[in-house]
Amino acid sequence: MIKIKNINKKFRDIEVLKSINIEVKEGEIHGIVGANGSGKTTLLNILFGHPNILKTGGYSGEIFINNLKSKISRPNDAIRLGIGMIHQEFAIIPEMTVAENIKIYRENTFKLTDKIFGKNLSYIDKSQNYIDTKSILKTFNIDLDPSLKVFNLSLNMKQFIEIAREIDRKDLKILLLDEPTAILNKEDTVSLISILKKLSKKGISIIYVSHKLDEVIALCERITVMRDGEIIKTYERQEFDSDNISENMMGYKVNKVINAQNREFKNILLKFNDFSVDIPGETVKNFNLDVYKGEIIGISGSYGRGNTALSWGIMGLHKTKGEIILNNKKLSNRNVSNILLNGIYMVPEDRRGAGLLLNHSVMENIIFTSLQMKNNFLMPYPFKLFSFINKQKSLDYSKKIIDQLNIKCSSALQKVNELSGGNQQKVCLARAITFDPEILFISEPTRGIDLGAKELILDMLISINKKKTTIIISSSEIDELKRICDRIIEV
Amino acid sequence: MRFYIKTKKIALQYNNIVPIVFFFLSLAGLYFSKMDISFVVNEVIVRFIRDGVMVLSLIIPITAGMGLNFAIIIGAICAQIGLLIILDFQIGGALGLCFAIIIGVIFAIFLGTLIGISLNRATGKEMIATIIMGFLATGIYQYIFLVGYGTFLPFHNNEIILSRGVGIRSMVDLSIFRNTMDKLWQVQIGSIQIPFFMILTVFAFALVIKYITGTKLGQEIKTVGYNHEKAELLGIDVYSVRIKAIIISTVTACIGQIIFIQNIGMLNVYTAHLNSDIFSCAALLAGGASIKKAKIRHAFLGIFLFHTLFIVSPQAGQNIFSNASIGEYFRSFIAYGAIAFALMTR
Amino acid sequence: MKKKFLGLIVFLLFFSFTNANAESFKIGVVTPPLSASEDEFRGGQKVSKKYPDMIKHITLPANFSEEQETAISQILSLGSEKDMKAIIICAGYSGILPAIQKIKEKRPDILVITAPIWDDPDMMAKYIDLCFDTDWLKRGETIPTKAHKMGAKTFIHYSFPTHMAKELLSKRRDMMKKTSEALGMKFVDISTPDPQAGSGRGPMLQFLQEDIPREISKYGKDTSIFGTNCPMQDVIIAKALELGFIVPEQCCPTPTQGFPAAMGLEIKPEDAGDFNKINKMIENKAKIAKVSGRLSTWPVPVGVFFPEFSVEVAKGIIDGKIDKKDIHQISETAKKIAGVEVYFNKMKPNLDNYYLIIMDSIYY
Amino acid sequence: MQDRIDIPQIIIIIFVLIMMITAWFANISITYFINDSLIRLVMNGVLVLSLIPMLNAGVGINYGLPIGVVAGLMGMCLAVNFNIKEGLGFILSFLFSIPIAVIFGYIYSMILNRVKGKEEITATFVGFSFIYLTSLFWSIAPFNNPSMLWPIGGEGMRPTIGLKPYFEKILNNLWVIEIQKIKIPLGMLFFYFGLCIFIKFFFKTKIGIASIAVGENETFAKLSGIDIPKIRTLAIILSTVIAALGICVYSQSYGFIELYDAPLMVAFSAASAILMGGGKEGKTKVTHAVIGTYLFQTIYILSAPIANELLLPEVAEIFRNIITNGVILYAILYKNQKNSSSI
Repeated sequence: MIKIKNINKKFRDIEVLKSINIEVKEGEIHGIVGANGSGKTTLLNILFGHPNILKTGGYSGEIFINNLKSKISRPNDAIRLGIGMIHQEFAIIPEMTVAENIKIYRENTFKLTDKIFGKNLSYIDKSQNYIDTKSILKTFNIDLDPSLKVFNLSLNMKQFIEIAREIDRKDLKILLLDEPTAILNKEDTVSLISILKKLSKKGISIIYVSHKLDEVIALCERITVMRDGEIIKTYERQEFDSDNISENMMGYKVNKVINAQNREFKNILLKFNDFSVDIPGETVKNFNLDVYKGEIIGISGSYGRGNTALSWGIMGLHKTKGEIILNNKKLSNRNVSNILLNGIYMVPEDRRGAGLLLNHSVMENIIFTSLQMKNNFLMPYPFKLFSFINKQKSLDYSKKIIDQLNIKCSSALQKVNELSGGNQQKVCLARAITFDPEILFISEPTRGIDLGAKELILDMLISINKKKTTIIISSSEIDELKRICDRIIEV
Repeated sequence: MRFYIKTKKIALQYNNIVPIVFFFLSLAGLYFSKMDISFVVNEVIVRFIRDGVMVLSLIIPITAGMGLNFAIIIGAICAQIGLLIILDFQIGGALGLCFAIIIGVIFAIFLGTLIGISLNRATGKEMIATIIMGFLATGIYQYIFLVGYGTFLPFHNNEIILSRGVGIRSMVDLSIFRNTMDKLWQVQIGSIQIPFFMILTVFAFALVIKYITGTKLGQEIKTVGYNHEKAELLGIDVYSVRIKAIIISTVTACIGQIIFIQNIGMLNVYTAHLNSDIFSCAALLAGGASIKKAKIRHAFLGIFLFHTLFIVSPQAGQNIFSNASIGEYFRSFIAYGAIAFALMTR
Repeated sequence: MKKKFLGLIVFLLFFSFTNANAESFKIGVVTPPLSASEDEFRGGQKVSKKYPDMIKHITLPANFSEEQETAISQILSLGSEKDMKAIIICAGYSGILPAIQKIKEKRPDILVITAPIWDDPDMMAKYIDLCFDTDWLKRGETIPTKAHKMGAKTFIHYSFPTHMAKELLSKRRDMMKKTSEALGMKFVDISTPDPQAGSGRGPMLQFLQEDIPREISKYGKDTSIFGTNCPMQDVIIAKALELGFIVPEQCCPTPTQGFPAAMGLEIKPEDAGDFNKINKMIENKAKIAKVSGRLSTWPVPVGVFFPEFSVEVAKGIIDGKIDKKDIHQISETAKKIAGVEVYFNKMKPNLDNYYLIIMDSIYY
Repeated sequence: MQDRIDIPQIIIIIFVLIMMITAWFANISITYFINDSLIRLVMNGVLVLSLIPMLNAGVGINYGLPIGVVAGLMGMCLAVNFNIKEGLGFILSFLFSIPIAVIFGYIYSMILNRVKGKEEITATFVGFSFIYLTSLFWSIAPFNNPSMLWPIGGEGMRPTIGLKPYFEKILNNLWVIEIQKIKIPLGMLFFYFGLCIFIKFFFKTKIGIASIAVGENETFAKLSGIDIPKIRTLAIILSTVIAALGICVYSQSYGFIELYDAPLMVAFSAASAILMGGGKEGKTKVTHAVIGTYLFQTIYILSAPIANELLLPEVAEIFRNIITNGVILYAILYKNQKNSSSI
């Protein structure tokens, strides 16, 4: 039914998919498992023609649908080929009704206006849509008024609407699911699985992406394991073995940095009491944690689970509830400058979007926060606000730290935009080091960085920690956390 | 449940602030201007006919999430091109009007496509882009008719050409169309004249817009308007939907301008289209629309409120401040201010 | 029966008598707003002070050409008043005819006098009872002649494309060219950046500031400069004070256009509107700048003159004292109001209700 | 990436070159051209410079330029009203307009900080409506110097106020050196380049660096503890103040104060000038403004005489219109395209 041949995909200089070959037969449920960042979602996005794929330079390789070579560059192409996708972050328009969402792009129209104006300008038959929606929801055993607006509904109801929309399609041949059970409870998961099984009996091929291994084993006929953008192995049903598969998923790497000491800490530096952060698509609720002075804490969890929300929350950039106690004092005034002056610093996960001034030099990036918050690197004039940079001092310092961290750049005045991902991350860290915080929050420090650089970054974190900085790392790479953290907390 | 109802009520009031303000301003203006009410009513009806379709043309781009389409001025230009060509060939009456509409619409489809394609590169900045496009188009249009006719474009009607033989006169008479539509089915009730045919025409356009929003295309436009990224994931060809929205808007504006001009009876060749965008936008917003949401009732209510204010404000200004210019400036301030205010509120 | 009949007659007589006595009619005066043209606006104000109960003075939008609709409804609003007997429009805009047509449709009894509006003359004569205007074409003759008398050897005409798209203005230009050449003056036609092309009047005025010295150095001081657009006059007159060339007349001849700004006239509130004093001031300033005899205009602004004059004419016609076909009666009235001789010409020989005027000039 | 020269700049430079060659053949005096272009550069240049702070702080092009301009007009009217002449009058109009501009700028910034993402369109309409609001003010303003009031009515402001008795060309005529008929207005140039240096240095100070960072990447700046609204407010106030000074410089050179709706379209030519010079959000340099102003004004200086010489005034108008608006449109369309490709 669908055959993927030699798919390669690069994001900037990082290869995220390396010669992927998968074949899915008619009516087959094919599972794809792998850790976060292994390229599962990217693969689905390619199959569905997600606009970001084209914007980031497209992919190479071939896709065959029904033995026909097919070009999928937009979702519209995929839909015409009979491919449907259930997105992890719902493609649902909350301002529209349930019926409108489910029947979107396939609305029933009046026959008469069809004839006069053609399908596109034909008037929509709302009552027919209502009836259709009602009946499709019945197959899920859901009794819901299809004229309700979707934003009033619960999260798992939205998930079912997303699924219902695809299942309602009469031309559906291939269904792609991206972590469809992430927000479903047990019962709902069971009912979803039974629906998928029914679909496969109708001859619809299903590609099911998840990191929940047991689910995949229960549902799928074949399982492909991905790691770091490569296919490790494809298992037939009779070969399923959860231990083997999970070992394949994790894999092992060479030259690992390990924080060997078994350290003990006494002084509580930072306390989270019932701390909640509300970021759309990323929430933490009632989080409690004591952070001891000098330790490295890992916060693990996958995307959407709030592991990065914590650091955004503490910086006061999103709505929070609960309290933070720093050095036995309640941290009440939470604007960013106050947090920074209290010695808390954050390196965000989105390096290019939030962590760097891409059009500025390495030097300017390194000294920026210290300059602004601590008036370091300024000429000794009385009006600090209108004082100039002490260029010599900044340059000397930057050169020193560039050497120290081994940042590969032509000079301290080279634009950051021209550096590689790993070196950009080092610049981010250099700024953190220059700021010399007491507590460092860092999110996904190794995302999108090649292997060698990963180890360097981890190594660097350990050495920062040795200089008495407490570090809290949020990462979905549990393996890395295990190696450098004193404690790991799952959210 | 109670909470839900309460929030809805507040939202309702908030949306209505602008029309309420306009209502009271108009009322105060009406009082101070000491104008004859039946005159004001007559005038508002005339304004409703003249400007109604133009205001309606703004609705679809707003629904598509592109904000106020100031490029309707280009639609107006198309209408004027159509009329001028017909005048040049001197085809009068209903037939001429039909031809003018056909020519105008052809231009509008073509230019609308161009605008749409350009706006696809200006996602998020459509409004400022359409304003600049309006400026650009005005300049080109003015000079084509100022220089083109008589040099590289042949003319057939000496009456509309300047005596120097090059360029259209700045003012041309539309006597050949006069009263082809306006006086149809006119009914007099007391001192109020109601031209039913024209009112029905405006309503017909409202129905067309309403119909379009109810079609498959309309559903796509709405989806794109809510969230164009998700719309793309749902298989909707976002770019072509946006282009279609702009074409519909430009064509509607073109027809709106033809109605406007034939009702006035004379064509100010180089300036008649100017400000049609600003006043239409202001009228729509006065009716309670926002740059994200606009409905036909907003357009209709807005025309009544905004134009009542426009009709009474000069004299109100004169009577209050004994200086007519004040009412004049106040009026312009209201027109631009309404748009600025709408942009400021979410 | 007889008694009753008598009573009826007495009653009727009484009624008609009181009616005639207390007949209060109104005259509407339409002018541009203050910011667009002070002269007409003040003329309107002046006459409404003269007859406070009779005159209703309203203004048109400032940027008329873009707000034709508002202008039309403003004029129509006058027609909606029952005791309105005459409407006088002193605007100098084109595109007002549709409003007049609509008024005449509803109220054929209303007397309409325009002084001036610039629509198609034949059409105007058809709908409007009396049309007055300054004699545009004739000024194409009089201005160069005047300039020649003042000693000009070259005549420069500044305008721009959208103005030249106006029939009257471009015809006047041609006339000026013809007259200049007939008088042996060199005629120079210069086009400035167009203020109606979107970037406003700034570029036009900057160009004038740069170009006038250039032209004067080329053609010498004995050059006469005429600009077709009101804002130009400030710069032209200011430059004339500096460079000493000749300004025979502004586009709208009046002491209050260009002179006050260019000369920085300090007109005290009590002197405002006193043209004798204003003319004296201009004369003095001209003397100081050593340009005596090189500047000229009409002593009374036509803009101020027209509203008052037209109201008097309208009043005369309504009262039955003036026959609207009798040009002598009309020109008498004009002389009384202007204080100088006013010459009336027919626009076209076959039109008996379209007159063009020329006034005597004052030389500073 | 290097700052490349974009397509519009290439077209405009070619256009200007062709005009210069034509001017040569049409015998248009070079001395006049140089004299005028220097004066025009400063006359309009300050208004163009005023766009830089907002553009660099990520607020976009200041289409609300009339707001600053009105502040400057008010300052000048005050100076004229108190009958203060010559240099002192000019300096006082600066001093009067600055506090007015600060207040206007502050209010203006409150509006623009509310409408993030659509600052430019909002600014356009805030500017337009402000012009009419101030027109209301002018027609009843309680000024009493008769040389500013309507000559007939004697109350309310004239639309144009002659500066001849006050400070006309006070800056233009300061320290003028004449070298072979070429007049170099040193005072004017000193003032202009002094302002250029001030702006250049402003962006080298701590707060200037912060504002550029806000313009380039708001999240980054936020994470470094920078108070974004404060920086934007400061940039808007600074833009407004420079715009106020800009209209003072313009008016003394032009010789008249123009009130009412005269400043309505002032923002668009300033915007085309800066975009013509290669200005971009978050990285506009002073040199962009200077080059842009010079190119833009050169088009005006040359095109009108050439058009007259060749008898093609209408064609010159079309070209100018296409260039002025085309550059802005290109900047809007091109910038967005670039943004989307970097996701």
